[in-house]
Amino acid sequence: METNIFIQLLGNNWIAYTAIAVLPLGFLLLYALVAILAELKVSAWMQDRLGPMRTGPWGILQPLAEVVKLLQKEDITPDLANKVLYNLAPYMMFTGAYAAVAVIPFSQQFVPSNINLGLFYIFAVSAIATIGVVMGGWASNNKYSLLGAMRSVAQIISYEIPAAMAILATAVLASSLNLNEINTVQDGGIFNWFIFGGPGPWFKVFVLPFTFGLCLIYMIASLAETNRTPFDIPEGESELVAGYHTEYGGMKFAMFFLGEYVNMFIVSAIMATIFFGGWQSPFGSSIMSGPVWGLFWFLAKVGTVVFFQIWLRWTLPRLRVDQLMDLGWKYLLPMSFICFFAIALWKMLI
Amino acid sequence: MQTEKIFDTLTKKFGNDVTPILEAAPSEPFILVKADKIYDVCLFLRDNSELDFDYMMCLTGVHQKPDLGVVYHLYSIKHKHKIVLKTFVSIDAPNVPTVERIWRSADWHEREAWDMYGINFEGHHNLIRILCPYDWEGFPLRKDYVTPEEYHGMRVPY
Amino acid sequence: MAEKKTFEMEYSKVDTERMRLNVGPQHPSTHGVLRLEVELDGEIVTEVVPHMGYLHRCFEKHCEAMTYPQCIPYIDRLDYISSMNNEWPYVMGVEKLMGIEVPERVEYIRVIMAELNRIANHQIAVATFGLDAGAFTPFLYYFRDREEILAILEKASGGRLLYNYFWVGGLAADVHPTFKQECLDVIKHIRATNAEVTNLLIYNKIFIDRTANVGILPADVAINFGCSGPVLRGSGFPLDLRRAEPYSIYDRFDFNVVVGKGEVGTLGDCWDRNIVRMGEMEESCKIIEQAIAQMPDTGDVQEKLPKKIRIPKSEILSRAESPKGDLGFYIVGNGTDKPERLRCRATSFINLSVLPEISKGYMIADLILILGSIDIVLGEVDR
Amino acid sequence: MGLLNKLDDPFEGGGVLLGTVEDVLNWGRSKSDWYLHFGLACCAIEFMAMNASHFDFMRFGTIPRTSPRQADFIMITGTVTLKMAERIKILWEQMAEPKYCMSIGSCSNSGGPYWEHGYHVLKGVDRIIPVDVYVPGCPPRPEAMQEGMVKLQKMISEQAIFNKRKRMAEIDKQNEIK
Repeated sequence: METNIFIQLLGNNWIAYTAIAVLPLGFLLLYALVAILAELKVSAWMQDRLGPMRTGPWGILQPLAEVVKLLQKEDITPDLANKVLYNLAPYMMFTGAYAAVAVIPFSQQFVPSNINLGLFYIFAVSAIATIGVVMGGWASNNKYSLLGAMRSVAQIISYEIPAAMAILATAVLASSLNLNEINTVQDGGIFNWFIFGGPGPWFKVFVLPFTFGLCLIYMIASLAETNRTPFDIPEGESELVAGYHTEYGGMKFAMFFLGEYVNMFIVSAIMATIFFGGWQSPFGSSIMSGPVWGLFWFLAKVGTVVFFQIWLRWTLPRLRVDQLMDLGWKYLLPMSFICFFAIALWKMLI
Repeated sequence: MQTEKIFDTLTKKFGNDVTPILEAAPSEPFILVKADKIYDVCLFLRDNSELDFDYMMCLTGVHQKPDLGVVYHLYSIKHKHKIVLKTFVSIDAPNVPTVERIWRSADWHEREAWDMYGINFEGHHNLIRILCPYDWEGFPLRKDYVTPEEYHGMRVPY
Repeated sequence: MAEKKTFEMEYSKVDTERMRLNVGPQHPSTHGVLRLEVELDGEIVTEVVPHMGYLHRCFEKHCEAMTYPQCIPYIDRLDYISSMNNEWPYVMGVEKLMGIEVPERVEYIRVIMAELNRIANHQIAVATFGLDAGAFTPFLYYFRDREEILAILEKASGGRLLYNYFWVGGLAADVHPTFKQECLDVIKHIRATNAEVTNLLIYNKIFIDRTANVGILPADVAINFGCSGPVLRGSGFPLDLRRAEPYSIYDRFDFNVVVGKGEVGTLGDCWDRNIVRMGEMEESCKIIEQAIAQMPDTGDVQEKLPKKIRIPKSEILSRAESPKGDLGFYIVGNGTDKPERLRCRATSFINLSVLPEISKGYMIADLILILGSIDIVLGEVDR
Repeated sequence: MGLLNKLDDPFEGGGVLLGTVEDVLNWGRSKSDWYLHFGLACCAIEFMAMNASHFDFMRFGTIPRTSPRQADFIMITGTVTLKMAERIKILWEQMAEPKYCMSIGSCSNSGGPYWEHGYHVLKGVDRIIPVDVYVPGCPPRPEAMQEGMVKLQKMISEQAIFNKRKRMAEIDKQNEIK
């Protein structure tokens, strides 16, 4: 079945493909603006403040002002930096994040690229962002940047494994790596989502703790992968000034910033897709479902997860680098193995 | 222990090297020590079990014309008594033995006294400037100090 | 066994380089303009060399050129977070040298002001310590409450931060009529926020993991380094000048000397130093309550003084317990109206000297926390 | 301002369109000011208080940045000593154009109470870097700092981008006549 509305409408030609490529880009830029505003406003409300108030009504134009400002900033390349890598790194980071959008099912009628190896593809391309971080940190020729980049790589690689286990478990439940397929399987209301064990008979309650645990593990791992508090040690302000992007300013810094927020979107989208039914309506396939409702549900779920990430950021202290590794390797990894094993067993039994 | 008694113990031990000066209140009584004996006196004060001065409150450099001096304020946490030692050296050869090995807190105090008065603490492991820049000239708290006109191309006076 | 040995030998051949990192003077968590030269082996700190003097404002030189009352504003600017507590030992020393007694009402107001200021100081200390650990929100909670304390101090003295309120022989001005009630109100808020922060931050698992067993300072080392205040009491040694040598009217109040107990880690770690500050806020609240109950409603706030304050040829080391610890002023008079020598026994300066000793072998993230737990103010370190 | 300086002459005459573009660019710069997270002395504490909930500096669209590369303006909050002055100059040079400077407090304006005997105090930060806004006070109240911020935003929003030299020449002319 063709799942892409543009190909249905415009036919299988280059106009359709351009639209498919550009639309998510536009959406991501818009999303980044909203997310930045949300970050500013949510943090402010949590801290008894108002947040930006003077740029447009209630400061809603604030992100726009930031963009206009960043466009005008001088383009600095430090004298001792490795010029090629230094200039390439921010775009690398954004490219990695943007490429991952290709397989995200926004709605049942809009999956930019409905490939069968969707989950696998996401893991492959999201690693590109890591390379961008290392390139930036190393090429800046700054000790803080280097430390931040090293920490970031160690962290992302360590947490990739529990995250992958969590995702694979859902692939086992859905018997597919295609993200749209995974979504389709979770049809039929909130209790058929994979966080509640997916569709199945009543005795799926036995598998429920494991799917729930996997969701938690993925949540934690995704925080670490996007360098959010409590795992923001690569850019921990109090230690490493600004971490790997210490030497970046102006538009290049904006690209890093954008890359980070898009990464947040990607992990939240994956989470929404594989655990919370993606574009599926929580009331089953008959009530409030359809392509537009699907988009709404998907974005609502992603928004909730992003909000949760922002919430955590302004609540928790930061971990130390060795404690972070401890958590990743000694707790999350064994637990994800156990959960994965239990789910595989369950899938074999029914 | 009473201040007089501490002074007695010290005079018995060190004889002419120390001179107790009991001033009328409110000024605190102090004991004048010859500069080259200050290490021995301090070590005795710390290690004698009856005196037991384990806490150095303050080490101050002073410039009372014409001499430079060092004032030691010591305190015993166990016995709750205190004592003030003073030593004076000539401004031409301001050499005082370090007490850094007796109380670690003396380390930075002595560096500060060197920085501000140019008192040379013999035997200090790292006697460099602490507050002023490392290439600063002159000793600011001496009474005859003249503010420099310029430092690294920046005008200093208002 | 043999295999393992060869591996170790191979590993030891790996050439690793130590990195010298410059932390500061512009760094978000050096609490000002301290510069730390850190030698790193990977993430492990092998050596710390503090360089200070980036805020050396020639305090002692100024005081030699100022009359005794003129010195007080400069003293405010030493430890600019707890100005009231700074003024106190100086004013007390000058009063002792002049041989004057201040009225009882003045003593009570001084105690209340100093304790309020102590709370404000500890709030900043705990808040910035949380900030160093990455927790941003408690910082703002404390600053919100601090504004209320500052409002009281401002009403009395006219300044939000630097007060010039304790004068020789009394106070700059009498307190406002609603002073007592406002103090009692603010204490309620302080206690509520403290309870909230205790839940949100102090017993947070991540926070305990970060701060317990980090930067352990044994009591004997602390004494040898001359440490005082929460740094020394965090190591379990109950030296508090308010109790050890009661000055002013502190012998009239019932309060505890809070010491670290090694509750969640080793005695004398960062968490202990921090919890001492939390405990002292509560004790200060108690002292304020008692002082308000005992304080006479009317009375003079300024003793009769000669027109020019002169101090005879005499000297004193006047000490008081500031929030950072044992703060002393060595005042030497020479018969004129200007001091011959005024030396500040700066608590932060002495407490900071212990940093290289206790931060070796920890990670760079811990170094920042250890520095935060010592609670230095650069104005006092560099003077 | 890098690229924009090259636009100086081709757009001679300006006109409505360029005026509007200039307004938008100025609006962006004035409403989004990231400051360098940097404190020197007493004023830094009031500065912290201003950042906190009660005064909420972020209302003006400011965000603290810890790296000078990302900062738009620097606030010199406190006494500048000779030892620190060289570092401040380096920080200023590391910041990307367009950049602004606010001098907070008497000490950084003129040396403040340390003007007379301060052998180690720089009497005014404007001896080493250009200052846009001076805020007096020792320390200034948070409201005063916010007033300084408003002044800075006003200054930025009236800046000339296009035909800069021409306009500056006009201003010079006017001053000459006076």
